[in-house]
Amino acid sequence: MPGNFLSTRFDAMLAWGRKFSLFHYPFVTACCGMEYMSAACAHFDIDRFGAGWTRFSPRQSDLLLVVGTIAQKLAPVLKTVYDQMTEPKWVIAFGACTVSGGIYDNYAVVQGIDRIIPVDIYIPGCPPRPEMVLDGLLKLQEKIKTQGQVWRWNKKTS
Amino acid sequence: MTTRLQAQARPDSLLLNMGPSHPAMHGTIRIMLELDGERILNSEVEVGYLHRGFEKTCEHRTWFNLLIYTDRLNYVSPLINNVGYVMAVEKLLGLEVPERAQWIRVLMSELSRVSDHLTCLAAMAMECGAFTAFLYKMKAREFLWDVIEQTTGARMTTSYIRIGGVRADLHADYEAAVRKGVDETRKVLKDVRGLLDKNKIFLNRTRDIAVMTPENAISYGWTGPCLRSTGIAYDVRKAQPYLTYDRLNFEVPVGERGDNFDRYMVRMKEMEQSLRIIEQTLPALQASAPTVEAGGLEPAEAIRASRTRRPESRVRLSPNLEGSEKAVYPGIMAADKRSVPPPKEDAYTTIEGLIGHFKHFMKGHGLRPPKGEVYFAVEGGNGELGYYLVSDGSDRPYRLHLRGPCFHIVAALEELIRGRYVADVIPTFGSMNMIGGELDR
Amino acid sequence: MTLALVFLVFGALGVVLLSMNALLGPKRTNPTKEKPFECGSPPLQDGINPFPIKFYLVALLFLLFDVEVAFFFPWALVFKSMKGTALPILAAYLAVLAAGFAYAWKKGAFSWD
Amino acid sequence: MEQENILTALRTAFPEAVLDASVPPTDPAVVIRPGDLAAVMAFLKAEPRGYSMLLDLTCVDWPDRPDRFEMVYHVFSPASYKRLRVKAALPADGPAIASLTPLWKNADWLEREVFDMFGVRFEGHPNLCRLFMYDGFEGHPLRKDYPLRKRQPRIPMRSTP
Repeated sequence: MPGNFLSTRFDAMLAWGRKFSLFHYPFVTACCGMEYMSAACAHFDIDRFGAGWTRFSPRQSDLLLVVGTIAQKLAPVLKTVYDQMTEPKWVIAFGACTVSGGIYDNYAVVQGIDRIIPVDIYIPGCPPRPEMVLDGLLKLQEKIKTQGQVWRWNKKTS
Repeated sequence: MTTRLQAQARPDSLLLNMGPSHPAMHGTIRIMLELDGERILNSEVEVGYLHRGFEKTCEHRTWFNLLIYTDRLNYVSPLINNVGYVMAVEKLLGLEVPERAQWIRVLMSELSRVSDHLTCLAAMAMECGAFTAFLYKMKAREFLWDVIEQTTGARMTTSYIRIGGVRADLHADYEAAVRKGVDETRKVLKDVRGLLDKNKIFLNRTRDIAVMTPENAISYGWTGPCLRSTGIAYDVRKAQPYLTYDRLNFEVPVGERGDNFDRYMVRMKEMEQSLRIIEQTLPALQASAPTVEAGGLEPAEAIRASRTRRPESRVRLSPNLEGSEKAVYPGIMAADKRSVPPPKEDAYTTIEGLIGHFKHFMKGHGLRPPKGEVYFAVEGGNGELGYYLVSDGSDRPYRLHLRGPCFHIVAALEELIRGRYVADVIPTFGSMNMIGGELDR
Repeated sequence: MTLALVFLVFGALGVVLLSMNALLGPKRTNPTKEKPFECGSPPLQDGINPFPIKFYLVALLFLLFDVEVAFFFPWALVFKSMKGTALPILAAYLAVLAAGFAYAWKKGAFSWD
Repeated sequence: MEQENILTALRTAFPEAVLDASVPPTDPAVVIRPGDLAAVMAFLKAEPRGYSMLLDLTCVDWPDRPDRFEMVYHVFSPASYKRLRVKAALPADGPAIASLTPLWKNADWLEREVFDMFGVRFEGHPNLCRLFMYDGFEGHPLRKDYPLRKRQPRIPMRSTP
């Protein structure tokens, strides 16, 4: 019997715990990195939403923040890092280059990272203003709250 | 595929990737290290992880809308790239830029240079563990970006400096913002100097590590703060003064030993010089400020009025169209009709302005420099930023090549870290200020 | 009584925290996740080849002297109640370990290359 | 003026190598035969001339010219702040030229980039392989006949939902 009272309450508690303690792995490559620095630092502080803790290893992070242009040469690296992340994991595409290849429509750039990995939140902008980054983060937290939580004994399928 | 390093490696040494997705490698450099314990026997630097096909894409863009690509070359000091590209095209066209536009370009370049050095040293300090210095410098950079955003509308990728001048006049109260930015940066520089200059940990990590001799630096084609840290005082702003740098007095700081600490110290001193320059531009900008009388017509009314007769009173632009106002135009844009779009008021109210506007922006009709080639270099954040343009008379560059200063600086990385420890790679690489967009183009 | 309570609470807390991850974390592996994380690029060597012995020696010595320092904490707690006999006891304890330290130094355990 | 005598000095030293030189209102430039590149560069780098820094090395692709690839070198003397452009034209099939790595260390990467982007071979280069592009990439992107959007993905791309 899916989602009886007990497991939905547990789901909600799990979702609350996960959305306010997102450890992000900054996969930073290009100009959006400068705006990521501004968003992560004191002025626009990403830490107010619990996501300030930067983890530089995919094993300890649950949010892959892909920031900046992803060239074709970097595509396998991004795929490897995404695969090596532990579950549950989410992906934010930060900046126009990750969303759709941005202004670089040529032989060298992957036209959007959803060609390589599944993406949860797309943040447009070249580079997006720090407020847009924080708004994207809030949307991800909203998405975590509404989607059913995946945990060991509950859904084996997805 | 076995790389050069794997082929040459000794069987018993440990091969390690300091790969592209590494916090200290700015995400775009892969260093393959052959280690004996912690000591580096041999290394191979692999670049190209941020190769975005800049030069090929620019061959398919017109001279005018190429500016968005030059913003994103050295994205830490974007306005200096614009100045470099635009002055190369103006040299090709033989275009003279009005006085006030030159002063605005100097102000914007120096603001960009200070934010470049701030970001570089912030990253270098953080990678050595000094996270406070990182936060202080990011705070200072916010104030400088506020000044840039107030005038150009964007924080970083502004495309504000156009062929023939600048897009818009300075904001009304730019002076207060500039003074606040300069004071805040000075405060932060004093704090960080107190934190890092005599900090035993920072000194042990950077003093006498990755020492570069002047001859070796010349042989690698080093320019900019890294070359000056080895003792050679070559600065493009002094060697070939462009814009109004010859009327500004500032020194060129020089290091003595050419190690990591000197590269850090040269950048700190250069920031103070840039702040001095910014303060010298303020009186000059004040003197050349045009008197703009208030009042005027909204664009919609002006269009209606222009149908019956030419509107006498000035068209007051809506806030987002502020910029190429006719009154300030002579100060910020060259007068040459061929290569400069007409002010918005003319485009709205007179037929010649409208035709000029469309002629400028339509494909095949826009700016067409004469056939020929030119090399023009400016002093970028990392060194001599040179543009080599080849024009075949059409409205697109036939070939555009960028001489990226940090391409040559990073080329010396393999030699600098040989025989050192793994931990020395981080401050060495941090002090080089590698920028992916400028290195891989 | 409070000692038992303390051990109970912190023990339970430790067990819960450790097991929560094992219990709740979804287990989904793929071939790439098994490989070591080398900044996203393919590892240059498969498997770990032999380490120079000096690392093991330094690790052992560190362990030794670290545990030695660990014994200072209980000594500090009872420092007041020992009324004056604390320092000579500590001196004797340190002398023994200092002799070991001098011996290791002379034997060249700390000379690195 | 100072500029002229470097061009005249070159003409006297290499009478048959220097094909033509452009007069200073434009940037000082000199076109030489590709065969004498190493000699001319060593001559320029030597002390009296003092062009001790190789600023830049690049290539321009002129498909409709008989000598298709035009190598462009910029040398610079930090003592007298002067720049000089040296150009050499290479044939279309099998473009090859002497490598400048013995003279300057940054020639290593610059030449690898030109080899990667244009396919010009450099004799005597210690490790001539691609610099920017990855191994499975065929063709040389900056050539005029390489289409702008011809992508060769390194891993299979997902079909976006």
